[in-house]
Amino acid sequence: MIALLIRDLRLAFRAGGGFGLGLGFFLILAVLVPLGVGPDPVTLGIIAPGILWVGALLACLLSLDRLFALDHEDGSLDLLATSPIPLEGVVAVKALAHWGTTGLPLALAAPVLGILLNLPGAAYGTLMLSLILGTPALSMIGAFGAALTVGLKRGGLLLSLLVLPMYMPTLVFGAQAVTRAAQGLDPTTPLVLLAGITAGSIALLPFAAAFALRINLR
Amino acid sequence: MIALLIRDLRLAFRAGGGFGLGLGFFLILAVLVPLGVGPDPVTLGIIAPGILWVGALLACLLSLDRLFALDHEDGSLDLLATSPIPLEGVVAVKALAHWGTTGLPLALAAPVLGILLNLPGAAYGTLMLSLILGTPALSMIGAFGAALTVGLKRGGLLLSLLVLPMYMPTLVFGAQAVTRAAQGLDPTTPLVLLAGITAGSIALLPFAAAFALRINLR
Amino acid sequence: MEMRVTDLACARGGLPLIEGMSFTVAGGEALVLRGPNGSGKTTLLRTLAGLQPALSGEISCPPEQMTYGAHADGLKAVLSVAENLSFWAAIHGQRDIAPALAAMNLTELAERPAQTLSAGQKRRLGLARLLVTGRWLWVLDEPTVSLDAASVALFAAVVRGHLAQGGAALMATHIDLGLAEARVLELAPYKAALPVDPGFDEAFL
Amino acid sequence: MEMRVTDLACARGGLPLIEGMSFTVAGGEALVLRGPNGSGKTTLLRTLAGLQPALSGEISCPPEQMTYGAHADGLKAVLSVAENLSFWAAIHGQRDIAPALAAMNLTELAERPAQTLSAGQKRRLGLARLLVTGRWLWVLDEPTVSLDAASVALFAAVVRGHLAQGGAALMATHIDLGLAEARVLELAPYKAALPVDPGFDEAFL
Amino acid sequence: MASLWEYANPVKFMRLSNWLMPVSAVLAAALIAVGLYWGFFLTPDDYRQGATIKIIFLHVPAALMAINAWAMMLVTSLIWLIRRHHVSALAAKAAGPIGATMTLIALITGAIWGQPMWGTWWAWDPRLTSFLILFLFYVGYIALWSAIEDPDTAADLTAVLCLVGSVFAVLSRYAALFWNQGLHQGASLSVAPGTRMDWSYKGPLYLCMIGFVLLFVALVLAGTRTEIRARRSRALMTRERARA
Amino acid sequence: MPDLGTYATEVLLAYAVSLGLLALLITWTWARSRRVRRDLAALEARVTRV
Ligand code: HEM
Ligand SMILES: Nc1ncnc2c1ncn2[C@@H]1O[C@H](COP(=O)(O)OP(=O)(O)OP(=O)(O)O)[C@@H](O)[C@H]1O
Ligand SMILES: Nc1ncnc2c1ncn2[C@@H]1O[C@H](COP(=O)(O)OP(=O)(O)OP(=O)(O)O)[C@@H](O)[C@H]1O
Ligand SMILES: [Mg+2]
Ligand SMILES: [Mg+2]
Repeated sequence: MIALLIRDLRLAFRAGGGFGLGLGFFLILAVLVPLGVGPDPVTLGIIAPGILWVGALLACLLSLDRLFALDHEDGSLDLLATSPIPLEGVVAVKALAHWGTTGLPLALAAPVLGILLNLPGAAYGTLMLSLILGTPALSMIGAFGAALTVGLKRGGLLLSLLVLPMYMPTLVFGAQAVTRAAQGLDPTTPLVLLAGITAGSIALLPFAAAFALRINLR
Repeated sequence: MIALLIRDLRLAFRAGGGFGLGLGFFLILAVLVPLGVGPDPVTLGIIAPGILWVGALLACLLSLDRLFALDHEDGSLDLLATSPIPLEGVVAVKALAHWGTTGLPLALAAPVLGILLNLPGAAYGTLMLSLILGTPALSMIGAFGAALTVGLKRGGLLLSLLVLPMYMPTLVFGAQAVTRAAQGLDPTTPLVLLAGITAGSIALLPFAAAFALRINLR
Repeated sequence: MEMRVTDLACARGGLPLIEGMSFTVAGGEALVLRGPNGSGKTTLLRTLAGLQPALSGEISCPPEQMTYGAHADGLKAVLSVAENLSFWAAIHGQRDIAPALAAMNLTELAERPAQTLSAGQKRRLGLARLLVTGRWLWVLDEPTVSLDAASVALFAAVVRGHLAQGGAALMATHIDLGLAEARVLELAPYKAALPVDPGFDEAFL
Repeated sequence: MEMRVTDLACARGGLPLIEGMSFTVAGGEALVLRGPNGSGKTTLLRTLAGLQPALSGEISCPPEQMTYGAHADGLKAVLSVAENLSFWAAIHGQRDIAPALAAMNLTELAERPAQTLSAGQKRRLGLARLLVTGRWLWVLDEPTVSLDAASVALFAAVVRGHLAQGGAALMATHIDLGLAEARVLELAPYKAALPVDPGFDEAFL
Repeated sequence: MASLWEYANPVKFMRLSNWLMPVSAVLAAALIAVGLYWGFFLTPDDYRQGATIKIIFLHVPAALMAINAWAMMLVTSLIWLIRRHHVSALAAKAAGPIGATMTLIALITGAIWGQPMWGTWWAWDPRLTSFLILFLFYVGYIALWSAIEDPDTAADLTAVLCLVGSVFAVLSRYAALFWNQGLHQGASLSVAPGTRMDWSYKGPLYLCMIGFVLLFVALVLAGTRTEIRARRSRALMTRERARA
Repeated sequence: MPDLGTYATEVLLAYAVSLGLLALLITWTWARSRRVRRDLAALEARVTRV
């Protein structure tokens, strides 16, 4: 399992820097939105929590479609499925590697982008915390979606379509937590709910994803 | 050339409906942003033009990485490069097919999403016009980016990173046109500039992209 | 150690391809599967490896005791030869990859990224993986594709070594493997007859 | 019609592989390229096909007169056999795909999506493409991989037909193609010597 | 009584649905026609909402069926996963487009209703939002069905999607409520005694609701029959191919 | 025709769109059912004849 984790992380770094790129996308989005929306700092401050969370979500999404697809194409997935590691473990490890190369760096970089978007000072801590609590759920849900679409050519957009509605609760609680913090309110409730979603996803979705993978390998 | 266009369109439709899915992504983004940002209609109205343009841009981007990658992986690109069709033509046709399956449907669907985002009534015509004028440039610039990254595994995110800065002028003029229309101002200047970018991209980028492709095939 | 297959039937794309197939592979034995293109060799091997369900029949040996070598090699282009191999070794709880590298004549290429290998070199790396799985039954789909004569001989030697240690190999191939001692199993006699149409029933077929 | 290669040198990954290679292929001739794995067959063929530049030397025949058949077949999984072939026919300005289908024994599979073909059936489709390009020189990289004996014979017949019409074929392979009349060209004598280090010079090598 | 599972056999199902489908279709047509006629022509305007109250006779039944169709898909998906009855999976497949249409009708009538009542076509009210999300789930479900070639694979994967999606659809509902308190009217029909609604509204509404249920039944039966036939065609085509 | 007052457009639009969508759904179901039924009949005839 650890070997798989190391391999996936290594692939992410080696192949043009999976992690630098997730960050890059997030950064560019934070730049594009003010360009599209206009420079008014008050508006930006209001929408900042939402945009940052939507950006994190899209940055996750963009790298999802290759989570299993590459292994499927080159035949590794067949070999992993017949290896001593249970497929549930493979899914969990791959989701973890995905989180380590996108969710985690995103969470760490988010405060910098908060500045670009004029996020009110009180919200920075909550922003990071909410991303750290919430992005594992994004990776896990995404892994499930990727498992569903792995056999399909051009599964990328179908994957987005399947995954985005499932991202909705995470997004709402995450953005709400940051918004509340920005308004000086208590963000505990949404943070707890966020943690709940993450815990639930991690507990249940590996099984659903492994089931889907087995079907797709058939 | 027409055979190539037909094949690419057919592939897009056959493979799970390339075009329905581009739309789907755009729609989902228009849903997610209010969920992140909050339901206040005034704020939404202000950011609507920018968000819609950013959404169109991301929807284009998401399907770009496979523009040449699939043909590269299965060896078709080698064969196309040695075929009687000039590689510049291949690039142009592929960009056209990409536009036909993402940009065009996006432009047609945008008004519906305008409603979701509370876009002021005066801006709907300009929204569609700006998207129709601007999305060909997105496809063409994207094709160039895809040609640059075609050999690389996980080129997807690198592609985003390369392409997004080049999308900036298109985005700025497009969003400006819509914003002006929403405020009751005259959107002609940004629209003309948009058309200029599109014309320039179509005239020049096929050559750059074909050059990049030749290098990558080596 | 023995795999006993009894009255196996398998299907692909909803269509039965093979039926009534029974055979045994014991430790120390090599079995070569022959059949024309599209006769269902890949389907049979995938079924044995547990990747797809059998229509009916028994396979006495669980997939955990086999390793499957497919048409594709499962190599990561950006990892080096040694990294690719170490990964599969680690997955199977093994450590030492040097013997496998040496056996497939890859030692000199060990630090090369897999993407810079030629077709035959890639294949050799794919075959080296078998040696680090530690499983006794190798289930191989056209293992010698793209290999030159010297590499085929190398592969034959590796298989012989595996057999000598009590292992077994089941290989589908169209070309001569240089393994004179291998039994040949023709797929043709087991070609599935078209099932009688049961009409409009639960099975639809 | 003739391709004359004079004093060709090619490199892969920055390393010269072949040098001083000269040969001629005329219409009606088949030339089989032989060399161990990694000796540079693919590199040579890609150079001839114009996909990578030669280090030095002359190729008398422009890439527009050849068609290249690579390790990969360039098939679209979701398109049917007929659609895949018609596409390549249209690209090369041809119309009728029926003879090509018949020649590679694909007529019955014409409506099947390419993804449901077996390895050998895919390869047959890849080879059928050659017939719809209308080009006189076929440059093929291991064309018979995965083919069973009957299909290899089919392919040999197709090549013979092509030669009879004045075409030519240059094929890299490790196995017997059943083309007794083909000339064999060994790659070994043209193996590039390691270049002498020219020091810190313009070419860096 | 014979086991209900008998109807998992396509032949039995075809025989049953052969008469059940037209019967429910006719009943549905009659009930909806009467209900809508009553509601549209004979019902007085609401003192607050004026004539727009007439939209309720389409809006509420459609919203009801939008949710129930998903529930039915959930049940049939579970049956497929556990007992592997093909009819069950095909019924779920047939329900997809119907549920999506119902959701769309509820959304559009709601949007049109919102224009006079709330002064906007669209407001990010929790109920509206969760319906939009539900619509997206439907679209994803249908897209997944159509993207997969092999029917059994498609049935398995869409069934898993339906299960997991249901959990997230419920979560979305809570998330939406948490996010915004909203403008939408609460459930007034569910509180039976002391009801706020007059029988001149309730009558046609009930008729339409039962009519929509029957319409749904008829459409699902028709759709399942079609899917069974399509599946049979596929099997025959495969056989024919094999013979060749 | 009842008097719909100021809301005539909305009410009529709602009815038109809903009934239109229902009609579309029913037509689609019916058309697809017919097509599939016809195809199957043709296939059965062909296959059982052989
Ligand atoms: C797109 C917008 C809308 C959607 C998705 C929507 C959805 C729903 C749903 C799901 C129900 C059933 C709730 C239940 O039975 O508990 C419902 C009922 C209802 N809706 Fe809407 N609605 C929308 C807009 C509106 C508008 C604008 C109005 C009018 C101002 C409205 C008035 C009602 C009424 C009166 C009911 C019946 C509530 C009851 O008595 O149970 N809806 N709607
Ligand atoms: N996904 C699929 N759907 C439907 N039919 C398939 C699918 N994959 C393979 N087939 C068909 O099943 C048959 C058996 O395929 P299989 O790959 O097992 O053959 P094979 O013996 O391995 O052939 P080869 O020697 O060419 O590799 C072939 O006729 C093939 O066309
Ligand atoms: N992208 C690359 N970068 C660096 N070296 C490469 C690259 N591709 C191939 N090589 C090396 O170049 C040499 C020649 O490769 P080539 O593919 O031409 O061999 P080949 O004769 O076709 O072998 P095979 O019979 O195995 O297909 C090999 O030693 C290979 O390792
Ligand atoms: Mg095979
Ligand atoms: Mg080669």
